[in-house]
Formats: sequence, C-alpha cells, structure tokens
Amino acid sequence: MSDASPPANKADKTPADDAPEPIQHGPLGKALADKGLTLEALGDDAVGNETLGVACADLLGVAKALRDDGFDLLLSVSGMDYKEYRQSVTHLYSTKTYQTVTLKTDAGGDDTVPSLVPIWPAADWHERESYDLMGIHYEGHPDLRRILMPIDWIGHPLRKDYKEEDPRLVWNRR
Amino acid sequence: MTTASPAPELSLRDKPGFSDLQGVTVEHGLNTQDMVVNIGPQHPSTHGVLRLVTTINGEIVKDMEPVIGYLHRSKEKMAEGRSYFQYQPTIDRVEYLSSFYDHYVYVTAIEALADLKVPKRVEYIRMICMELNRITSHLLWFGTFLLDLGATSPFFYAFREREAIFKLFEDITGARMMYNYFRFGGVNADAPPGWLDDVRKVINELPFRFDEYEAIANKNPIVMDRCIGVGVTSYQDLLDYGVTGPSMRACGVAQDMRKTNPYSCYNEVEFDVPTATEGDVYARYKVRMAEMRESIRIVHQLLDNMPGGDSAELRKLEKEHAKVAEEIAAAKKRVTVAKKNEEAPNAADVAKMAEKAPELPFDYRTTGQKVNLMVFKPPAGEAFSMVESPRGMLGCYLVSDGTPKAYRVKWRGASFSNLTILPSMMIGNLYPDLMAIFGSLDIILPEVDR
Amino acid sequence: MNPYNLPNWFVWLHAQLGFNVADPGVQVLLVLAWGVTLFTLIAVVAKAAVVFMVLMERKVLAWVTQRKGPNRVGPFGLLQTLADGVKLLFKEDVMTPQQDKFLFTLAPAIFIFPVFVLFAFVPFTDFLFGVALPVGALLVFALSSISVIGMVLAGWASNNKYSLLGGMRSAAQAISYEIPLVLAVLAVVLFAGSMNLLDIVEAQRGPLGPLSWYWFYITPLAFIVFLISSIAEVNRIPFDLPEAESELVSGYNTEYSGMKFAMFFLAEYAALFVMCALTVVFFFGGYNSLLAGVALPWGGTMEATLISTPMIPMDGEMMPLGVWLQQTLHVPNLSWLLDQLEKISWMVLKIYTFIFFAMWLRGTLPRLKPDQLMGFSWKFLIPLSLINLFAVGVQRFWAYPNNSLDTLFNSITTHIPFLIVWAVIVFGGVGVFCMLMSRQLNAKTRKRFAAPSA
Amino acid sequence: MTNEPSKSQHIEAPADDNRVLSGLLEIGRGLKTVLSHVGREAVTLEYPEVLPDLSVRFHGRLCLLTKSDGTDLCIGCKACARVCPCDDLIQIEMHRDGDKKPVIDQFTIDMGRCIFCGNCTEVCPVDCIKMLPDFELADYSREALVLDKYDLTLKGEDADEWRRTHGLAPSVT
Repeated sequence: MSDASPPANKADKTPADDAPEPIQHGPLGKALADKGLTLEALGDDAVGNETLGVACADLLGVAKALRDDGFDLLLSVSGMDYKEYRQSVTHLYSTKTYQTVTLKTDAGGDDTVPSLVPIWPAADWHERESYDLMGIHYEGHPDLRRILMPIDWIGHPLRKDYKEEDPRLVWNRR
Repeated sequence: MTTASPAPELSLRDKPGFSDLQGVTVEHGLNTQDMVVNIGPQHPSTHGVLRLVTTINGEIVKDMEPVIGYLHRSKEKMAEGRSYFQYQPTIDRVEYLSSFYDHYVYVTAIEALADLKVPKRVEYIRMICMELNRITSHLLWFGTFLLDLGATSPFFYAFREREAIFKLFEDITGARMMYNYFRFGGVNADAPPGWLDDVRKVINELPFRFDEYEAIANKNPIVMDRCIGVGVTSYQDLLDYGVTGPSMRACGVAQDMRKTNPYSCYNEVEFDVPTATEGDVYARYKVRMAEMRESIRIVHQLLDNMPGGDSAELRKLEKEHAKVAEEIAAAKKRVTVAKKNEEAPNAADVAKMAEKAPELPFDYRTTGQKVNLMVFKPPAGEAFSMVESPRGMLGCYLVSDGTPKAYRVKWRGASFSNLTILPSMMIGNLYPDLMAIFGSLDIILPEVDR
Repeated sequence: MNPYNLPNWFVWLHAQLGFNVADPGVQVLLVLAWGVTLFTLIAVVAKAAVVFMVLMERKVLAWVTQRKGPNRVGPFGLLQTLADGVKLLFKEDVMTPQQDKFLFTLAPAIFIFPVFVLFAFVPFTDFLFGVALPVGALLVFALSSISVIGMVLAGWASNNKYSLLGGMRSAAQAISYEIPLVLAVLAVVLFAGSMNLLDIVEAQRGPLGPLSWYWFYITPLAFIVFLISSIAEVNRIPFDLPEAESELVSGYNTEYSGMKFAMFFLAEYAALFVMCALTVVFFFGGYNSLLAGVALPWGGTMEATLISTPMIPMDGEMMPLGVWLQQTLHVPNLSWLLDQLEKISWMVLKIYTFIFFAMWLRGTLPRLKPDQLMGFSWKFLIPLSLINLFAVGVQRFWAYPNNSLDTLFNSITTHIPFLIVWAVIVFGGVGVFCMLMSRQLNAKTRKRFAAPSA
Repeated sequence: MTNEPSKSQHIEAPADDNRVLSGLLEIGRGLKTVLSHVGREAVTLEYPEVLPDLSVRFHGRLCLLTKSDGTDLCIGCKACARVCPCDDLIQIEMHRDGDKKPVIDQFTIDMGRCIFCGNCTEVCPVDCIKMLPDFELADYSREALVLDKYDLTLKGEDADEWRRTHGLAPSVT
C-alpha cells in the first residue's frame, strides 16, 4: 500500500523448494547497515512495509539514523506479547518519501526497552499506552505511568497471561 | 468542582516568558491566584468523556493535562477472543463518526495477509462510502465546532445534511452509523438498485448547502476573531506530537495518504489536497470545508466510472449470463444423453459455445474470492495498513498466527496522537480559546480510548 | 406633563374613597400601597411577557433551523412554557453543604428585583406607567446595573469554579457596557432636553415620521451603540459570556435548580423585555404610531395614534375615528380607550420586533471571547459613542442655537443645516475612526500571522 | 508507488480589508441566510405519529423466518451463535427426531445486548435468521428483552412477504 517498492513478494513467506534463504535487507535496511548499524532483516510485512529487527542497545542509534533519513513521523508504538518475551514495535512514516518502516525491538528479561521520546516526542503517549496495557518499561521516558487504565489498576491487561483477578472489581456476571 | 482552590505553588511572575503570551499581557503587579478547573469528564464541549485538568489564572490557561481512558472498552483485547469476522462489528465503535475507515484498514490488512484480490466495483463502492463518510464526519465537526463557538443554527443545518447521507448509508448497509459493511475481499452486499442515483441527487444538493454554511460562518467577524491567529502550530510541532490530517494540511504540507500513498483506487480519480499555511484554527476550518467539496468531486467521478453501473443493470446482465450458462449446460447434457428422435448437438460446437460464453468481468463483482467467514484463517504474518481518515492517518497493525483469531490488533487512532498536542497549544491562551482549539483538532474520544 | 396617568388615577381613586390625600401621613401610606399594587401588576405582566417570550424564542430558533419547535403541550405548544414552569416549581432545590446558603438564596432575589422595578419606568402609554420621574433615564441605568451584583453573588456563593468565572465575567461585562449604553442615551437626553422617559417619547414626534425618531434623527450611531450594548447588558448571544454553555457549562447559574433557577431564567427574559422596551422608548418613538407627527394634507399633523388623528370628514371638518365611534356608539371614554389600546399595541409591536431581532441574532452569531468583549467595548463602542456625543452636541448647538426645543420640527428649512452637519460628522468622523480601527486590527492580525509556520 | 509532489489546492488567508465595515456586512449576510430558512419545510419527524421511512436492509429486530407452510426453517447449525460478537447472545436448544431431522426446542436472543451488526443474518445457510425494519424494542425490564422462539418466529405468509421484499425466492418448502 505505502511503499516505493512493489508489494511484498510472497515467496518470502511460503517455503521454497529448498531450505528458506536468509531474508535479505531491503533498500532501507541495506542503507542503514552500510552506515555500520546492527540490524536484523525481517523482510516486508504483508502490506509491503519494510520490517527491521533492532536490539535494545542499537535502538537509539538506528532511530536517530532513521529520523535523519526523513522518517520524521512516529505513527505508533505497539507492545507485543510473545509469551516468552515482550516486543516493542514502532511504526515510522516519512513525510519525504512516504514510506512506512517497522522497527521491532525485543525487550530484555526485565521488559525494558529504551524510550524513543528523545527522538520523537510523539512517542510519549504511545509508550505510556504500551506500558499500561503490556507492561513494557521504557527506559528514559519522562513520565511513564498508566494512561488508559485507572492509576491503581493491577496488572497489564493486554498480556496473554492476564487474568481479571483484581479483588476490587465487582461487575455483573451473568 | 466543589473543592477550594489550592494555594499557588508557582506565582505567575515566576514563570519565565509568561508575559510574552500571544495577545495577552499580564499585569505583574496583581497578586493573583491560580485555580485548577477540572474540565470534564462530563462537559458540553469535550465531545465525549475527556478530562482536562486545567490550571488557570483568571482566564489564562497556565497548565493543562488531558486525562483519558474514561471510554476505554478494551477493543484490542477483544480481538484476541474473537474470530476475524466476529471482531469486525465491534470496530465500528472505535471511531463511530467515520467507521467505514476503521473497517477499511481492518479489511485491507486482512486482504494483504491472505492475499485476496478485490474487484474494482467493490473498491469503488468502498470509496464512495468512505468519501461520503468523510463528508458526514466533517459536517458533524462543522456543526459542533460552531456550537462550541456559540452559534447554534449551523449545528442543525449540518445535521440535516448528515441525515440525508445517513439515509444513503442505511440504504446500502442497513445501519446509519455502525455499518459493518466491508468484508474480506468484498462488501456485504451490492448497492441496491438506484442507489447511485440517490447518491448523485444528494451530492448535487450539498454544494449549495456548503455555500450557505460559508455565508454564515466563513467571514463572520466573530468567527474570524476567535479563529485567526489562535492555536498556531508549526509543522515541526505537528511532527513532534505526531499530529496528522487536516491539522497538518493547515500548516501548508499536502500530506494526504490518498495522494502520497494511493490506496484503493485513489490514483484513478482526480482531486486536490486543500492546504493552508497559517496553521491556526481558521486554517483548519478552511481546509476541512474545502475537503468536503473535494470529496464531492471524488464521488462524482466514482459514480460516473462505476464498473458495472447501477446494480439494476448489473442484475440484468447477470441474468443474461445465467441464461446462457443454463443453455450451455443443457446442451452439454444433451451431448451425453441425447433423447430419442433428437439429433445430438455436435460436441465441438458446444465446446466453442462454452468458450464464447460471456462471463461477468471480475471487476463487476461485489466479492472477490469467496471467503468462508466462519472458518476464515489468514496465514501467519503481519500487516500494518493505513488510511487517510477524516482525522488523520488511521492505522491498523494486525498480527496473525494462522489461527482463526487475531494474535494482536493494534489501532493507531489519529485522534490519540492529535490530542497530545492540545496542552502545548493551550498554555498561554485564554480559557475560551480551549473550545476553538480543541474543536479545531476534531478529536473523537472513542478513538483515543479505544 | 399629562396628569391623566395611572399613579394619579390611583390617588384620585383613593380620594373618591374618602381618603384625605393632602395629608402627608396618608400620602406615605398611598405611596406604599401604590408600590405593592404596582409590583403585583408588574409581576403578572412580566411573567406573561416572559412566558410568551420563552415560547417565541424556542419557536423562532426552531424556524430558523427548519424545525417545528414545541408543539406537544397545548395547541401549537402554547402551554409548553407553563408546563416547564410547573416542572421547575416542583423540582428539588439542590444545595450542597459547601455553598454559602444565605448568599446563594439571596442572589436570585437581587438579580430579579431591579428588573421588576425597571418595568415601573417603562411608559407603555402616556397613561399606563408606574412612575415618571424627572431623572428617569438616569435611574433606569442605575437600577439595571444592580442585577449584576446578583450574578456575582450567585457565582461566588455556588462554590463552583465555572460559576465563579461566570460571575466575574458578568461583572466585567456590566462595567464595560454600562458606559457606552449611558453615553448613547446621553445623546438622546441632549436632544430631548429631558430625562423623563415620557418626555423623550413625546419629543420624538416629528414631520419625518419614523425618521424623526431618534434612531435616525440624532445619529444612527447612538442607536447602534445602544442596541449592541443593551444586548451585552442582558447577556444575550453574542455577548452571553457569563453563561457560555460550551465553556462554563451554564456559568453563574450552574448550581441552581428548581425555583431559584426559574428566577434567574425569568429575570433574564424580563431584562431582555425591559431593554427592548427602553430601546423603543429612547430610539423608536415609544408608543407613537408609524406616522405620528407627519403633516396632514388638510392641515395639522398626525397625532400619536392613528385613531385620534382627525381623518374622517364630518360636518365640514375632520374628526378622529375614535371620537366618531364614541359619538356613534354612545360609549363614554371610548375614544380615549381606543387611543390607549393603539398606543399599547404600537409599543408591544415595537418591543417584540427588537426581541425577535435578539433571538435572530442568537440563532446566527457565535460568542465572543472575554478579551474581545472588553476590547470591543473599550476600544470601539466607547470611542464611537464619544464621537457620537460630540457630533450630537455640535448638531444641537449649530442647528438650534437658541436652545429652543420648539423650533426642532418647525419647518424643513431648519433641517438643512442640521442634515449637513449630521452627514459631515457622522460619515466623516466615523469613516476615519473605522479606518483607524481596521488598520489597528489588521496590524494585530499581521503580527499574529507572523507566528511560526512551515 | 508515487513519489511525485502531491497536487494541492492552496487556500489563501483572508484579505486584510476594512474589517469593521465588511464585518457588519458579513453579519448581515449571516442573518439573511439564517432567516431564509424560515419558510422552508421543517425536517422534524414527529416520531410516534409518523414512522421513519426505513430502508429494506434496515438492521432492526431479529426474526426467524419459517417455510411457507409455517414449519421451522432453522436447521440448528448454530452458525449465527458462533459469529455473534456478543458472548452467548443467541442460544439454541435442539434435538434430532427419528428421521435425524433437526427439531428446534428453543431459540432465544437477548435483544438487550444485541448490537445489530447483522453478522448472524449473513452466515445463515438457509436464510432463516433475518432482520426486520423494527426498532421499537423498548420494554420495562431486561428480561422482557430476551426474545424466545415464539417471539422471534415470523410465520408463513409474513415470512414469504419478507422474502419477497428482500428479493429472495418467496416460497420455501
């Protein structure tokens, strides 16, 4: 939908005859890798947005490079729960080249991911939401507290293992 | 509201640069006291359940913090327990003023995941619905914006036109606001016969109505005084807060997904992206008013070029095709089991006939690939699809693990980001400017809280 | 001064009943009795007027928005306001413990009392009025500014921040708009030569018909300033900041319910009625008919009403219709009665025209901001009314140097120098003023536009 | 796809003309426009007396169509219950008789929780559960909003009429 490159080649998804090849960097990933940044190529998503895996330690560097490349609009920060680990997914948009790029950062054992607020102030509320619903801690966020749930809520509702076990909750169960 | 004002912690004159406020000079000799006003959660002009904890000094806003979440209905959690089709009706409620857009991002994400082809007629119907929905959304905005400024009549006028368009929606989807109409690879049902003419009738009328609105509001000195130079934002501010949509276009940047990343069939229609450079409330007003006219222009082109034309003609065509297909089937049957006293048709002729048999073009259909909604399973993968909703970029991040239920659905609501800029626009302005500025951002709380 | 009027009639009635009206003690009692009677009368008249105005407002707002308005209670919804009133009467009177109970209860009374007193000053006809004081015009505005104390009290005593803001706004607004209001009326007083409202009405009868009413004859500016200020004075859109519902929920009366709210509601509409009545009295010829003062072809001029103007040829001379009817039907005082009725009709018609205008404005215009509201008064209306006052002074001095009111409408030749002065001062002075104003406004706008943009 | 600079229609800032006089004129224009609405026909719908003109596809009260002879059309497949976004909204009790034919014992829908999305009508394989252009569902208790099979069923001729108006084959046997 929103890419200069043609839609994702589905060959990446369906297994080829032999063992799946390692996914190659797209044009953006290649450009970033050439700058000496450590990235993992994750191919394109179904719509055709390039997806890059970035480790926690490299996130700020990659983010800065992307912002300097023209990705000036932060669309969203989504928390993902893959049961074993949490992941922070950032969608960026370039108002110069009209491309969208996805950054995926696996949180460490303590569910901590560096905050992107110093680079895109727009990340503020999105990271608060991700913290609130998924329990990912954003290191360096100026004001990390709950945003959608009440401030005294227990647990992070979007986690897969979340149970409504707050004893204060009384609602009409049929 | 009944608690006493707290003691001032920070006097007005301690705050640096406070006297440089736009158009407002503060008498430093006065010993004034700050007052915290809780605007909302229930307030006539917060357009939903939003609470703005505002510190004011006299009428000047010193600080503001939006408190959201009063309308949180866990739409993202709901996706985990429901199949794709089962979840679909609930997303009408994410942004109920233009819910065709919600459906469109959701449906296109799934179509991208499952690699479904969509006929052109479907895209055209979807585009008509979406553009009409943009008009209804902007109309509601126009009415409530002027109501916030204090004018009552335009609200009713806007609702009158909105009602006419809702009637069209009711005709095609069966509902006035909660449509649940788009499907994976198609739409729920074809437009009813004569619907295209009805649409044409309504949108032919609209420009005259818009002229009336503009006669009332456009150059009204009170509207101009309250809007011009109020809530000015720079393009960099908007980027910093992730604000998109008409607010961004009011800063002179023609950022419109319909132009920059043409989805659906937007590269087949001709339209302009209205922009203004001032970046104030008035610029946003003008941009939205111009966008409604552009939407009408788009709908006119779509109506003229609709593949298959009106559904009455299409039904006739379908019937003819069905008749031919029946004849061929009968002939084929006769080839194999010829009756007594009857000459069996030549098998080669029948084959040629079958070859030449007209088939309804793919573009004319209202569903692409048939999808069994009960057991629909897109392959594992993820998609982030976006659309230019009336409020800005609306995104849906959909992760599928190959089961009938979505692993994760994340909504990127335009209002959620647009709301973040409000405090920085408000600080230093007057309290009544809040209504103009907040109104001009066109925020809808269900989309913020989801 | 017409001795045949309601207060005098009241005294006469008591003299007929055997009271010694010359006795000072009896006079005091009479004044008190008249006060009670008058207040009762006014309460009835004001409530009847308000009941009709509320319905009219809802109907007018419905018509301009293509709706039908109230049409459920009674024929055409005529009883809707009564039903609302009964509802308010039976509603719970909510008061929170945090409120200052005494002031909270006092505020509606302070708000409504001066408005009702103002009714006494309105000369509906030269018979039907409560009091006609030589300082009427002054007292009217002195009284009307008391109401605002009620609003401020209500805002303060409610212990609600919206109410407080509304109360403070109303105080600022009242102070700002009293000045142009009084300055505009000062021009009228200068021309009429009296502050008595009856005299002002009588003085507006001139050979130009409606054009010799003061809205045109002094300068239209005075009228415009008065109209705008009076709308601001009664807190109607576009100046309804004290109760701006999109900002302050309901402003100073947010916390009020039941009968206390009804009193605010009643007083607001009554104030609108009185303000429109004063507009008519000062600028629209009061109870004078449309043609009052116009020269008749057969000699003489039109009287205040059509019915008492000699227009029917009878035995070689012209006779008023009323007198003719009285003679034909042999009903005593019929002529006088019809004359009064026509005067009331003219008055009410004119008042409701202005009330309709206020409602029409409400349907059209948005609301100003407080700083714009203040700015509009101090930077625009007050200078404008000062210019106007100066112009009126010069007019008065040049056109009528001997300071004789009798020459005012003597002949058309006296109007020629007057009209020249009128045109030069009004168009010249005001034109220059407007140019200066717009330059200033535009400069401000330009500065605002210089704010950062892409 | 395209990176070409987007075409934009630029809106000029309002001109700096004489604000005082033009302002008065514009207020007059607004007043005129508002007053011009007075003669027009009111758009108010006087609801209880006049019912709104509803579309054929209107999403209203749910109903169960029957065959033309009045017997049950529902085959108890529970597809409707499975696609319903509201939990346990549609409840079906059924058994099979001697010929393995389905017999619907009870069919309840809680209209108090229905969101009128129309999902159930779309997946029904026999076009049995459908929607009526009826929105007057208010009642005095929540229990009264739970419609059972008797309340829902649209009998023979009515069902045929429904099918006729919606372009389906009128008689189903």
